[in-house]
Amino acid sequence: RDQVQIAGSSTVLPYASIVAEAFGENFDFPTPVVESGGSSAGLKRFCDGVGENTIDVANASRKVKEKEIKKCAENGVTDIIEVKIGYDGIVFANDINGNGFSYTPTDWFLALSDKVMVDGELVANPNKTWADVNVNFPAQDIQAFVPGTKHGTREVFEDKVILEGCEATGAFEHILASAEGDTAKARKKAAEKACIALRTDGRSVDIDGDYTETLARIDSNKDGIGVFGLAFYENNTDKLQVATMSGIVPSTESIASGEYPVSRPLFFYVKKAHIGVIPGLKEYAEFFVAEEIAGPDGPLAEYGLVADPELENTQSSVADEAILGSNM
Amino acid sequence: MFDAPTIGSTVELQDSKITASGVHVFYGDTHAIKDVNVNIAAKTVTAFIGPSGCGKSTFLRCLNRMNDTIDTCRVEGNIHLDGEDIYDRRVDPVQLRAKVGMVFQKPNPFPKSIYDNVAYGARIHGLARNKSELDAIVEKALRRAALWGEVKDRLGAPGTGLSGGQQQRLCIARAVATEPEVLLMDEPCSALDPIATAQVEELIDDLRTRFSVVIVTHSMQQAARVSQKTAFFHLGHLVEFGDTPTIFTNPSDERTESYITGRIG
Amino acid sequence: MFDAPTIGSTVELQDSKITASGVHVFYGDTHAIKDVNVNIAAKTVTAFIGPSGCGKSTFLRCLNRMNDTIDTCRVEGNIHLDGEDIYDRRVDPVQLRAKVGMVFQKPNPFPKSIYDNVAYGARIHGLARNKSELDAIVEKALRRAALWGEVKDRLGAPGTGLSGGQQQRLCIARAVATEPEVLLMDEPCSALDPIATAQVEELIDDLRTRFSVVIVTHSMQQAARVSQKTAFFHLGHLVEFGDTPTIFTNPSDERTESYITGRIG
Amino acid sequence: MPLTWLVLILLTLVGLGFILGRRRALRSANGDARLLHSRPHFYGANVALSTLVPSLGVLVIWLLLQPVLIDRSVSHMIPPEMVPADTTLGLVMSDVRRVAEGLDVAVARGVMSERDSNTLRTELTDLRARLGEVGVALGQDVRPEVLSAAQSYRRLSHAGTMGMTLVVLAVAIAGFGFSLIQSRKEFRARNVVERGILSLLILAASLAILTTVGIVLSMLFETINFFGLHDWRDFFFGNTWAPNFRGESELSILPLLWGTIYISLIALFVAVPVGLFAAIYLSEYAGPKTRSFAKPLLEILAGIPTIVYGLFALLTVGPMLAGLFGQGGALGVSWMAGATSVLTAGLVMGIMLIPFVSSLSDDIINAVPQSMRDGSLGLGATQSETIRQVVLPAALPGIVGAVLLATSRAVGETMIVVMGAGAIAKFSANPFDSMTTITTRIVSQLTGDGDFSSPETLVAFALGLSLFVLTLGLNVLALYIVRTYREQYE
Amino acid sequence: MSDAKLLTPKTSIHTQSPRTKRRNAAETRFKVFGMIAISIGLLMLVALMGTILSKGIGAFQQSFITMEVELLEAKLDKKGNRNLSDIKKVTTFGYTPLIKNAFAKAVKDQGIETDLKTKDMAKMLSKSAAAQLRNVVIDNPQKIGQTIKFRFLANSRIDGYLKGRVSRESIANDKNVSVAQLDFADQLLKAGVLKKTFNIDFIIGADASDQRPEAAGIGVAMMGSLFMMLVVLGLSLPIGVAASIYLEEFAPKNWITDVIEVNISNLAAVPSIVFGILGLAVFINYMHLPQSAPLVGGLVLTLMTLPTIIISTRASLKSVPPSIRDAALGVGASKMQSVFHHVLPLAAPGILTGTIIGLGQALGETAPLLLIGMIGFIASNMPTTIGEGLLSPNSAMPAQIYEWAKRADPAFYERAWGGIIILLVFLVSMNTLAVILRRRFERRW
Ligand SMILES: Nc1ncnc2c1ncn2[C@@H]1O[C@H](COP(=O)(O)OP(=O)(O)OP(=O)(O)O)[C@@H](O)[C@H]1O
Ligand SMILES: Nc1ncnc2c1ncn2[C@@H]1O[C@H](COP(=O)(O)OP(=O)(O)OP(=O)(O)O)[C@@H](O)[C@H]1O
Ligand SMILES: [Mg+2]
Ligand SMILES: [Mg+2]
Ligand SMILES: O=P([O-])([O-])[O-]
Repeated sequence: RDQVQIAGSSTVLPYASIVAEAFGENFDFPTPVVESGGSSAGLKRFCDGVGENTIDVANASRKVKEKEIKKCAENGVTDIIEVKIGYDGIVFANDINGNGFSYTPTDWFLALSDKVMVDGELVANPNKTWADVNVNFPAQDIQAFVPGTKHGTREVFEDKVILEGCEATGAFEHILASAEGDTAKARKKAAEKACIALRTDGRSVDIDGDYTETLARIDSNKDGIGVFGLAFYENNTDKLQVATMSGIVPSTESIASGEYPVSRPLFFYVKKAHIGVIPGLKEYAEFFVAEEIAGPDGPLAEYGLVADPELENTQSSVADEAILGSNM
Repeated sequence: MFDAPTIGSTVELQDSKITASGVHVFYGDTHAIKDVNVNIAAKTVTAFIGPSGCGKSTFLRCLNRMNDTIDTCRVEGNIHLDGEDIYDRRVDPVQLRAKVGMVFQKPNPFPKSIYDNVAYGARIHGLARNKSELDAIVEKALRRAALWGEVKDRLGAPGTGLSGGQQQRLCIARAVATEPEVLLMDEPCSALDPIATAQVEELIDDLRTRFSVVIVTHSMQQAARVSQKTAFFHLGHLVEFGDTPTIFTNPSDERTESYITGRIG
Repeated sequence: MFDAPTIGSTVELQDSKITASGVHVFYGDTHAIKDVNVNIAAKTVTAFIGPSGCGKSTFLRCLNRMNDTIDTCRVEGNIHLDGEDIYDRRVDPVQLRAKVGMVFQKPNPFPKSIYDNVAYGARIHGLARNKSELDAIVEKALRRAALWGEVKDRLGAPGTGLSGGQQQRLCIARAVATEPEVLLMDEPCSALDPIATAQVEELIDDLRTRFSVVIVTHSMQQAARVSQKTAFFHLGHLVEFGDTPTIFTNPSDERTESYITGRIG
Repeated sequence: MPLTWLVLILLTLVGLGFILGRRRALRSANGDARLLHSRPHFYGANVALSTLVPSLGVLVIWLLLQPVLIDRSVSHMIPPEMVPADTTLGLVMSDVRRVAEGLDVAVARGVMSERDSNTLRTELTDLRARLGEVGVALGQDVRPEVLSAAQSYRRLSHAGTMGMTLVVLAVAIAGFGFSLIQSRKEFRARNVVERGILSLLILAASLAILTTVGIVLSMLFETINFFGLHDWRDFFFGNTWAPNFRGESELSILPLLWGTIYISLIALFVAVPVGLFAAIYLSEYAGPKTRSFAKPLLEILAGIPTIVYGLFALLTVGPMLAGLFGQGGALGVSWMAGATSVLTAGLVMGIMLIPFVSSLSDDIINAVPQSMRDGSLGLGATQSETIRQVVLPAALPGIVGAVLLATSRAVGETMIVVMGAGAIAKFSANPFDSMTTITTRIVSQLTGDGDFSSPETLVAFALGLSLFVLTLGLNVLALYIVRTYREQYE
Repeated sequence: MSDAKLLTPKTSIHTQSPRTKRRNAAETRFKVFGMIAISIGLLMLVALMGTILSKGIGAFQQSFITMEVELLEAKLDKKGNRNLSDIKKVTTFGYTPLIKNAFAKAVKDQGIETDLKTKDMAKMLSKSAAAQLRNVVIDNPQKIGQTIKFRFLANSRIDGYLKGRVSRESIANDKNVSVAQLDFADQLLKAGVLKKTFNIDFIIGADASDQRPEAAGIGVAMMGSLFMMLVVLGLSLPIGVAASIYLEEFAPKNWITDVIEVNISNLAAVPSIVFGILGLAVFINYMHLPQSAPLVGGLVLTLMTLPTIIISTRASLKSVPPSIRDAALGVGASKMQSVFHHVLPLAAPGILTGTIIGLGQALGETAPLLLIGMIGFIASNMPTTIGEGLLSPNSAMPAQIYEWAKRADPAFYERAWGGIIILLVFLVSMNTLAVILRRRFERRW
């Protein structure tokens, strides 16, 4: 095998393919193969073992989990280099000709949660239009297209929007008070779980496909509001208008500065054992995090990646082949 | 090889049931039937004789438009049933075939039970009001085709599991059960033993009292025994057509004579 | 209804080619052949007669193991060809059938050209060294089956587009072309006119000079004309077996007598 | 290259064997093919097969074993200290192989002489650069141990290839000779060749069994893992499907099964009548012209990628149905909440399945002998009566096969369901509700972002295996139906 | 047969009894149902085809900007010794200034007035331009110093503008293109520098990254599909037919064959992704075949297609009348000969139908390819040998289409539909062969 073999997250895929393409153009190494298939599948194949018939790099839209590291180790994949490449901004957008929105997490909680507080009681969500949620909103039917439970974005959406809203409306405390569990931690977990349950009456639709599917759904239902990646939105500004969150307009800058809250880090993982064996592997990793690629003015940022302010640290840890766990 | 006709010579002929004039049949380029003119009288048995491959089956199939199912087959000329052109565009071949039934040369039982084979026609034509009437029709048809004794205990067995001669009689029973006005029988006794043959001939004679029967046969004796009219075909031509006794005793065409005396085949 | 035998009564019988003893055949639960013992002599024509459905075809199919192809069919007893058990596990039925050819009751030409139909057996057995030899084989077989004249101009036409009698002769030609040592013919003349029948009978007589022929027929005259031995089947039993003249003139079983005089069917 | 040559030589031998076997057999019969037991080409085929099959077997086994054996002996040359804890010997060996390959390429290109390649020393040449010039990229500089291992790797593989060539040729020639001697006129060549072919047929049939075993095995262990992590009672008897990143998800197959059955039924409800009627029309009514263009056109429907159908469902059919049955729709009912529903997916899937039913059924119906139809028509039956009562029963096994194929496809479809039916797992009898199926859940759980060792991911395997068992039941039923109602003609 | 019946006057064959009328009505209904069924199928096909064509036809054209570029020695080969490794050190980023200069010069030569900065002009070109330039230089170092005419792709927004997808209104919030650039594009168009022409690279080229929709082609993926289909056809047809022949004609009818029969039908119902799981486990992890290789894809799809072919083959073998087999056996053919000489040709139409459907399915399948690594960004080169075609990483047409359909830039959407057109052309040519063959075997008896 001559080329670097990469698999994993479909969120990272566009960035990885931009890098792979440039890498192939500028180096004598063949263009790496970047497969998609999701973070989980990528990491699983990454952890299948060491050797030519396993992949060298796993892209992931989340951090690798402890349990996965253990599984990896069982298969002999011990030294893993973690590379954080930047952040993926998550935005809310609806049809370009529709109403404009500026949300707070509370609005989303009230719109989509399975149960909300009404007069101090927890009841099945009665809200039908956005005006029911917030008097400042137009009386537009609530119809949200949120990522399905397989997407990492869903987790971020739950954590940073719904859960926030749950706490802000006081529903969280109410639920916690009646939550079952032996320990405080267990009770908190149960309450969180109850908080993030979304209504199932069709107003919140899980999207298992991709953002293009969400866009298509908004196309066919103009009332719909969808969750998108920042990069996707930026390529489709002719069809979508973005909503602000707590008054902040999402952009690479506002996310990099931390003002806009809804984002998640993106990573790739390199199998150290393959460095020096698979030609071009290290060069690829270094090239990826080079300033001219992953920096705020590089092509990745241009495409919509939120550059990591601490990119230099990453560069040096790639250069040193710093192994996961050892530098923490 | 040839016995004198025993019956049928004295029957009075009725007016004609089917008239065919100037019939030509082509299979693609093959000219199988050439300018045939013939009258099939009502309440008469007409025999078609002639050497193998001379066009008997072909002509027979014209009479109830079974030729329609052969893509390459083209029929020209006029064939009238009760004075009505059967090749008229308005004619429904289904209704025609209900009136002009057919027993094929190769037995072709349906892959169904013996009972269902015989009941098939009665069912689609609605001849029975209830199960017991249908049972009666089936039994009667099988009896007339001389098959009842052999199959009465296994009416539910598949018709395809019968012996060759049994299948042939099954097909006869199947055709008789629908009570057609004209029955076309293509060598109905070819696989039958003499006794069964005699029974089928009896059936034909019985049918004649009310209907017309056209029978193709290779047995000159049989033709002489059962038919009142005989048509002799040769190489697609209708060479001679007339009263059976005349044909057999005093043929006007020498080919006819040669054939019935066993000189051409 | 019964002419005196014309030939075959004086032929000397050779030693036996096929011996069957204690043969029983079952279709599922139906007991179709019951304890049949028979010797088919070499260079002899043996006729199987009996009413329709009595088991003639069934027994015939046992002789070259064609019954193997019917799932429900079970054969018991011994059948030997030239002293070798044909139901032995080591016997290759293919070789057996190459030696014991068969013409089926229902004509079943391949959906191929007439030429290919006849040439098929010769081809798989490698009887011809080259195309012209094959042509010769085909022509000879078709001539012997009295079909050559009718089809010589259309050897490339499909065999399924022939008339009933032509198909039957085609199947005879096909079987004859492979030159089997024993030829089993199940009602080979049922769809043939007298002339063609006579030609086929001539063929049979000719074959007899070198091979054995077993023929099933419903025509007592035919049996008498062509065969030297006759077996009479009734309801699955072999009622009587012996020299044809004896059977026809002086049957020992009364069922035989009833049948040949036309009293039971 | 040598492998190509070897194969070419083998093929030549095979061809030669065919000719010689044939000729020898003929000669034993003094040139008269009629005296042979079998047709001459069977003797040829016998020699050809006896030459090819054993030698090819040896070749394949050798090719599989040689690298393993050479790897093992060369790996002794790698000192253990060269294999640090973080890599494996296998990786170092792949480096060795790459260097060896590089040397092969260099020699083949004439950049290096054979002698040079064997006497090279890392201290004296920058091997990485030299190999780079001929297009062989190396991951790092070549260490001396690796180089010497690579050199002996090359030596051994050359020797091995040599040995392989000899042995394979020997086996081939032995088979050749032996079978050639056999080729006399009394030899039962046809039986031998046919037995050979029969074993090939059996081999082919057992591949299906092997595939099944493979499928079951590849899912079984993860399924067991899943049931170790998740309560089987919830899986089989729960009523909620709600995977969750936080764990403790409810993962019951029942709502998914319901969705699967519901959507498949609707799809079959469209595909079976339409397909069957189309088949009947094509084979019984349409002229040969209509038939010869309509049938292939319909078959295109089976080849359109499902993503197109998915988009069709999402963008065209869904909104259309919503426009009819949705709130404020043309019919004034509000049964449908969104564009995605069981009905949307089912209808579109049904369209995709039309050719599965129509084409195969058409072939089978066409194979029913004309004499069956004649028999019925001759009794005065109409064409439709003939079809319904004679033709279709006779064609039943094929039609059931076609429907089964369509059902299978419906059960296994993902894209249309994802885009057309939505992704909500629930029990509902309303065809305008969104639902989801087992297959889509398998795909989405496998390709999701969750922890790959969590029950949320592993459930995919349990779902797969359960589906396998369920469809097995379905197929047993189908077999039973065919056995019971089949009408065998002639 | 009663007397009453005897006396009934003869009815004309023109006048229909009520019962006959009913039956004929049923007949007409039946036939109309058939026509409706065909029409539904064909209508859907037309609707789908119409959608596909209208959406995808644009992908076959692309906008190009032609200009002369001076290959400055000072930038590309500072040492001036034409040493390839030195030239290679200049990355694509180093080529951008050349393009900017060339653009500025082209504008001046054409006499176009504009306030646009050269940087913004250069942004109107595809990002592939620099790489295109660099490749030419590396392949022909002697050309350094010369001025050469180049035809660069315009970027997807400009291309979209020419195709009507992008308008001045729609780009209000777009940071990748400005109104000034569109105005400038109009000027270029008038001057003939910018032109929309047929784009062969879409049909023969390789995939490009998300930033360069204009440069993406489906050709390499088509080769991937081609090689997979060769594997599938070469394996599944003979194996499928062989297995069917054994099961239908030779296998003893007992519970073991029943088990095999049920088993095979059941394999048809296994979701395709499960075959991917199997393929990953068996072919890649166990047999160590390369990842992302069309060979592996072909093997997996073979396993997936087999049941389809087996089921249809068995059904057609069953439908051959036993009398044909009898006829062959009766003249001394072996069972094997009767099957291969007579039964198989008669069953051929059904076998070919199964092949058409199975291959069509395999050609459009994506899910199993996901697990063996054939979906994603796999921009390899056109394979030059059969071995390379089978073993080097490649994608497949449906995978490529699927991938494009997911990408953010709407320009990819058009390419996805364009890809579907090509896939269908591929499918139709594949089917045509089989259909012609099938017509030759069709007969009624
Ligand atoms: N495939 C079968 N399955 C079941 N029963 C059968 C099958 N074939 C024949 N039989 C039965 O076995 C008996 C003998 O049949 P066979 O075909 O041998 O009669 P046959 O003497 O040839 O009659 P024919 O002169 O009418 O051809 C008959 O009762 C028949 O119904
Ligand atoms: N389907 C067909 N296609 C082409 N030619 C045919 C077809 N059917 C019959 N023929 C030819 O037409 C001629 C007449 O055939 P037909 O079946 O009418 O003969 P027949 O008199 O019934 O003979 P037989 O007594 O042998 O049944 C024959 O030469 C035959 O070969
Ligand atoms: Mg006839
Ligand atoms: Mg019989
Ligand atoms: O493919 P994802 O893992 O980024 O959702």
